[in-house]
Amino acid sequence: MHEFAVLRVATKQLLPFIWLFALYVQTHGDYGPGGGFQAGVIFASGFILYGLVYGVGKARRIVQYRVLIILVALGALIFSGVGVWALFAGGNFLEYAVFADDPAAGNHLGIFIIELGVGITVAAVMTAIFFAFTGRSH
Amino acid sequence: MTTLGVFNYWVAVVLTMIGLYLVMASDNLVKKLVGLNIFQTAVFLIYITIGKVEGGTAPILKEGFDVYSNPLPHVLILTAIVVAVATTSVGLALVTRIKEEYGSVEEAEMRKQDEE
Amino acid sequence: MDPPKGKRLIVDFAVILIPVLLVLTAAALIWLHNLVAVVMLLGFYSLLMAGLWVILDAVDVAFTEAAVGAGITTVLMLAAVGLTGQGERPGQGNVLVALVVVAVTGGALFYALSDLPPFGAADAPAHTHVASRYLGQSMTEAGIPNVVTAVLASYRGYDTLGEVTVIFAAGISVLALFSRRHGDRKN
Amino acid sequence: MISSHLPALQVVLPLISAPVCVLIRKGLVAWMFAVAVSWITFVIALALLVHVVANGPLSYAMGGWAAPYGIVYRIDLLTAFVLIIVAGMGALVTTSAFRVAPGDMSRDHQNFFFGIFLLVLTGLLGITVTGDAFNLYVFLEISSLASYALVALGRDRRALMAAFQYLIMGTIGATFILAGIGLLYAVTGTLNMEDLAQRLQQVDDSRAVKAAFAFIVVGASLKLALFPLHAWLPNAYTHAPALVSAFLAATATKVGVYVLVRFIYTVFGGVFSFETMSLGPILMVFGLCAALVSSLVAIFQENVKRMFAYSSVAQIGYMVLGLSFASHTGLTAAIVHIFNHAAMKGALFLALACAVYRLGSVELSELRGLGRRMPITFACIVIAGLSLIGVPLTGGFVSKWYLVSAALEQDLWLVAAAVLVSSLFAVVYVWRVVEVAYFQSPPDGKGARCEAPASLVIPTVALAVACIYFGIDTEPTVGVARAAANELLASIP
Amino acid sequence: MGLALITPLVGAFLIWICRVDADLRESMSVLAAIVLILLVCSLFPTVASGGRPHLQILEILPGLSLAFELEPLGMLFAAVASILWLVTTIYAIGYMRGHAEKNQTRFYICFAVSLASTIGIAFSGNMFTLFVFYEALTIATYPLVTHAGGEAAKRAGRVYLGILLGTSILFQLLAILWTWGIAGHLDFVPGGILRDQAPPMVIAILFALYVFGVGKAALMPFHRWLPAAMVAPTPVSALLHAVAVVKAGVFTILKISLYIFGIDLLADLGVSQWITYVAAITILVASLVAMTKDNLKARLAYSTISQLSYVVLGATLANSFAVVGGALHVAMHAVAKITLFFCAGAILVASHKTEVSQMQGLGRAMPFTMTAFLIGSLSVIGLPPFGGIWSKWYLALGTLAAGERLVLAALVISSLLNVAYLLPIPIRAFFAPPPGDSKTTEIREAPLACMIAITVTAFACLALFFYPQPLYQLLSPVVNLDGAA
Repeated sequence: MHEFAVLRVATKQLLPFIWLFALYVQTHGDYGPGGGFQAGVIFASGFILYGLVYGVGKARRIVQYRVLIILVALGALIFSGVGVWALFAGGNFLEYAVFADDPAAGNHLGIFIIELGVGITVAAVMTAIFFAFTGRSH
Repeated sequence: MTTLGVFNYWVAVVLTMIGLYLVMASDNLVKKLVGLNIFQTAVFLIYITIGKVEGGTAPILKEGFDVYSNPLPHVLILTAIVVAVATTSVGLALVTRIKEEYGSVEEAEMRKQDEE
Repeated sequence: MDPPKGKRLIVDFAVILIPVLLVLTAAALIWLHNLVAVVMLLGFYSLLMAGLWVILDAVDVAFTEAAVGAGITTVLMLAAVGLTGQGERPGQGNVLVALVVVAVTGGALFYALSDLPPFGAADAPAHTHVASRYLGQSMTEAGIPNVVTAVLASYRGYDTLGEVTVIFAAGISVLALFSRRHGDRKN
Repeated sequence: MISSHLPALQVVLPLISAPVCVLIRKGLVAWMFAVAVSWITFVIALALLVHVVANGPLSYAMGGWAAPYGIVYRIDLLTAFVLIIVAGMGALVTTSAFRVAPGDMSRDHQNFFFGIFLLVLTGLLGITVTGDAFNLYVFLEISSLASYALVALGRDRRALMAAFQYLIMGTIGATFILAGIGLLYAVTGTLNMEDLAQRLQQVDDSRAVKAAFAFIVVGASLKLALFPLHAWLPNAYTHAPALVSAFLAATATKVGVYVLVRFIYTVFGGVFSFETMSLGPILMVFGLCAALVSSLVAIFQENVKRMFAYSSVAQIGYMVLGLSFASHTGLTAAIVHIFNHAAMKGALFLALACAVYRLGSVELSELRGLGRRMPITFACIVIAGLSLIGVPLTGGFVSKWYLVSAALEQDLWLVAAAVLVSSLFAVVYVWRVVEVAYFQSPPDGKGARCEAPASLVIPTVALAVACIYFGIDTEPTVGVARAAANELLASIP
Repeated sequence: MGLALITPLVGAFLIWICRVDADLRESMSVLAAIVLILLVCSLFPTVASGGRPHLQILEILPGLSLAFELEPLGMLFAAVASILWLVTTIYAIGYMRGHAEKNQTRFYICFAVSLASTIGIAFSGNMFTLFVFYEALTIATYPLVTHAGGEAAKRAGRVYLGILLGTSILFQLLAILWTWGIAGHLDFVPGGILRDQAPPMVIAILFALYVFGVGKAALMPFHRWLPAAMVAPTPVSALLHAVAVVKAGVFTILKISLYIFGIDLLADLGVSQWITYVAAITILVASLVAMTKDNLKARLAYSTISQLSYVVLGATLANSFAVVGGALHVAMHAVAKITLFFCAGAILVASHKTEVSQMQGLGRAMPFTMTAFLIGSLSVIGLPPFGGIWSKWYLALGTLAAGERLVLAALVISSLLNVAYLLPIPIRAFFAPPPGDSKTTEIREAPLACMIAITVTAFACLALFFYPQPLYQLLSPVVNLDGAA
């Protein structure tokens, strides 16, 4: 892919926007379409794009395998951690209403955190799977 | 829009059949997974079609709208899509490993190899 | 609040066109034997599906389908095809059994769907029971306007935890499967 | 505080532990962690059973959203009973996985293995405990996806093909269930099972409901490997690592049967299922075919795992047959057999895991002289085999007794005879193994005694003992099963 | 009574403990047998005076419990089995050592477990318990049958297990379940538990299921296992396949006829009549087959098949005389047949001869053994002064009472056939000249332990002729025969 200098430059310019968009989708899921899952996928697609253009080897150096695995687990743990936190706060599992005096505010908070967990896991898993496949051929 | 409704269901039926046919009649494992994808999305289409309300809009509450389509099927299908992609990726990983072990992804070919 | 006429025309046109294209695309897959083309077509199919879902008001789903179906799935499939080869040997599967199963399933589905409540009817049971509470109360109960997100993350948040677990399972399954190198196992 | 959250913890505990397990880098630590988790899970299951027996069914609203708006866990006797089986097998199998059989599976990434294993456990427990139709689908997929991976970890390359086949069939089955649930939602507007049951009564002559019923029954049958939809099972169980076969054989198909029972009785109701849809004869035919054909096929297998896999298909036939009678006795037979078959198949496959550990293979010819080389393992195979045949004073006898009684109750004595004929087939295949292991001398130079490590042998023995114990003291199993059958039948208006 | 059940099991355990020391091991076996006899005999007075000791262990399902109740038939069976166990053990010590068999510990353990099962059958208080021990007996004897371990033994083991388990699961278990469904319980009750509970057709089917389900009774066409089992070492053939196993079979049929159906019910409905003919045919055909067999043990096996059907006859003729005759035959035939098997074993150990045609002139080398053989033969044939006559006498009375003259004829013909296939053996042994080879001269009598056993049983044949009274008195309450006799 070394010949496609244009592609490489363009990608470099594009990546921040992709990730920014991912962040927007992540945080904006409450008000418009989108949410943790879509954001995670978009975030991962940034890495995928990078990997496709610059070679997977380079991409892998940026995101270590071990880090990916930690992130994969972390997202899931954040989500279920919120559920357990609700237990300790005196509610049922995943009952966000107990996080604040106002149930709606509690829910808002809970939803924000779990969407974050979803985003992290999805982004990490998608990236990891992509790397796994592309790391296979050589 | 009513025609669309009936039409949509027919489309879902036809897509289900095509997807299932691809899964069962293909010998190539990748193509089986493609068929599986089509089969699943066809079922998703049924859900989404069920969720549509005449004259409604997307279920994002806004001033000035009071008819919304049903959000529940959307939620369910969001989850189902994730499940589908998860299944597909595991399936593809298996296919890749199979190729490495057998040197082929054609079912008949592998069966022949295993019988030897 | 009726949409302007021009937009309606486009929607009406798309309403007919997209399903027809969907069926054609899917059908083409049966006779297409180059797997790269098959995968690309599948990506196109997903995009079409996403479009149809926008028309059906499922914007979140459409967004996801576009990102996942047309995006990630296509990339992964292409990667897999790159590893496994493009050619498909046609016509080896068990066509007769497949046709019977397909016919029965299609028949059953048709039998069922033709008996569902009329399309889009606001008084269909699907809309009047549980869903009406979500639309009516989510703003006060969950405090966010996107009802899909509210249901997804709160009312049925547990399903979403399951969903994340599925993704997690897929992730570590793929990694576990690939933990072994080529030729590690013997016959 | 904790006690009131037990239903959630039952599933959430292994669910949280799976990512934790993946984070643990040392295989041994991961194992210890998984063992601790699975035993706590089992204790929770026991506590739930005790609670349900004492106080009746239990509900738990996830996220505090009451049914039908949120997802609700609902535990009645049958649920608690199946939970015990799943969690108990999970605990035993994780314990026995201390040293995964050499050659059976790669040793690195043991933490992944335990993580995936805990996910299967999570999924199966979640399916069992949930009172929400769609949530059932989600957890079904968790368990299935993780099982595909576990099966694929088998040593032989054919494990990959088996896993792929399993994936295709399993996904088709799950999608069928999904389609069925969608149709139900379209006509009722709810996903909660109890709510569904109530609302379905007003629309049960609708074609959509009938089709939904068909889709769900077929989907569940694929998952539980009802003849003739069982094609994936023998391959998967044969090529999966032996421990995985043990766990899946003892639990996964059982949970499939549970799902079938749930839908037939709780959601659709016995009247609709058996009178409107006349499910009885259909299940009876397939159950009988499964029992007879698969037992017969099992006789001719040279690979012992495959032999017992076919036997599993046959035994599932018994359970389905029990359901098909639509009677209290029949239902009791099915439920009791869920338990007893889990014990005996668990014992058999774990014993095979012991054999694989030492011998590397369970081709019949490799088991020569097993009786002398691994006497304890061999004794477990014999005991579990006797239970499989249905010899008195074993668990298998009790379930068979109820099954045949149920047939005779309705004067179906040809059916009763067929059940007995299939147990004769079981005699033949079990004895093929016994004969080889007992009479043929070990391959040259391999005559020494070589039991598998205690961590593997003790769970095997525990299950073999269970086969006998629950054949003698039947009150725990039959008592609960009868009460559970009562509960299910009482839900019919 | 519980002790009597446990004794053989304890014995098995002790044998296992003492497995390293052969002498100790075998003395344990003998000790267990002696204790068992004492225990069984101590129960005798109670039962003879009308007592019915009862013991319930556990209830598995409602109406389905492990329970024991001793009544005269069981008493008789238990006594015969336990006494002959002692004798056989003594015999086995000589035989196994003389024959240098391997795996002797396993042999003795299985032997003891088989005995435990047999006692369990004898004592069982309901059909379920009987079934449990019936199956246990099959499984415990399987390693004995296949003791030799060769291809032939394995094949024989397959046939053995196949027929016995097959018939019992397919027919007997079905019948038991059915009975349970009809009557709600399976207890053995004098007069039966099925009267007025089910239509005659069902009773008839049930009875057929039971009779054929008890494969151990070797009623044709389910007799193949018995000749097959002859590959076992001779003590096994002697005790198990002349006494314990086969007698367990016919004992079961007697029990079922008396206590599940009740002979009055059988007689009233006439449902057992055609089985009478099956039994008669079995008697004749098996006798004819026996004549064609050159292998001594095979000949004895077919003879056993034939004799077993006498007992079945006793049950199916369904009258008091026949039942007493059948029950007596359990004892009489056991003693006589075990003598014959002992002799066959002694011949094998001493001379390594198995074929009848090789035994010419053997009487000179082994006069003692051959005399015992003669005695056994005469008792089987039913000639005085040996015990066999009594059972045949009562059976004959039974056929007359039932008006089955054809069956009577069968009995008579069979006795003649017995003469034809049994007597030539001792006669030729004594009077035909030995074949020319020099080996014969080296043959001596079998080891002492064997000889003791043979002597005891041969004398028992004689004693039973003169003192059948205790048996008769024990049995008469079963069928209220006091008046009739």
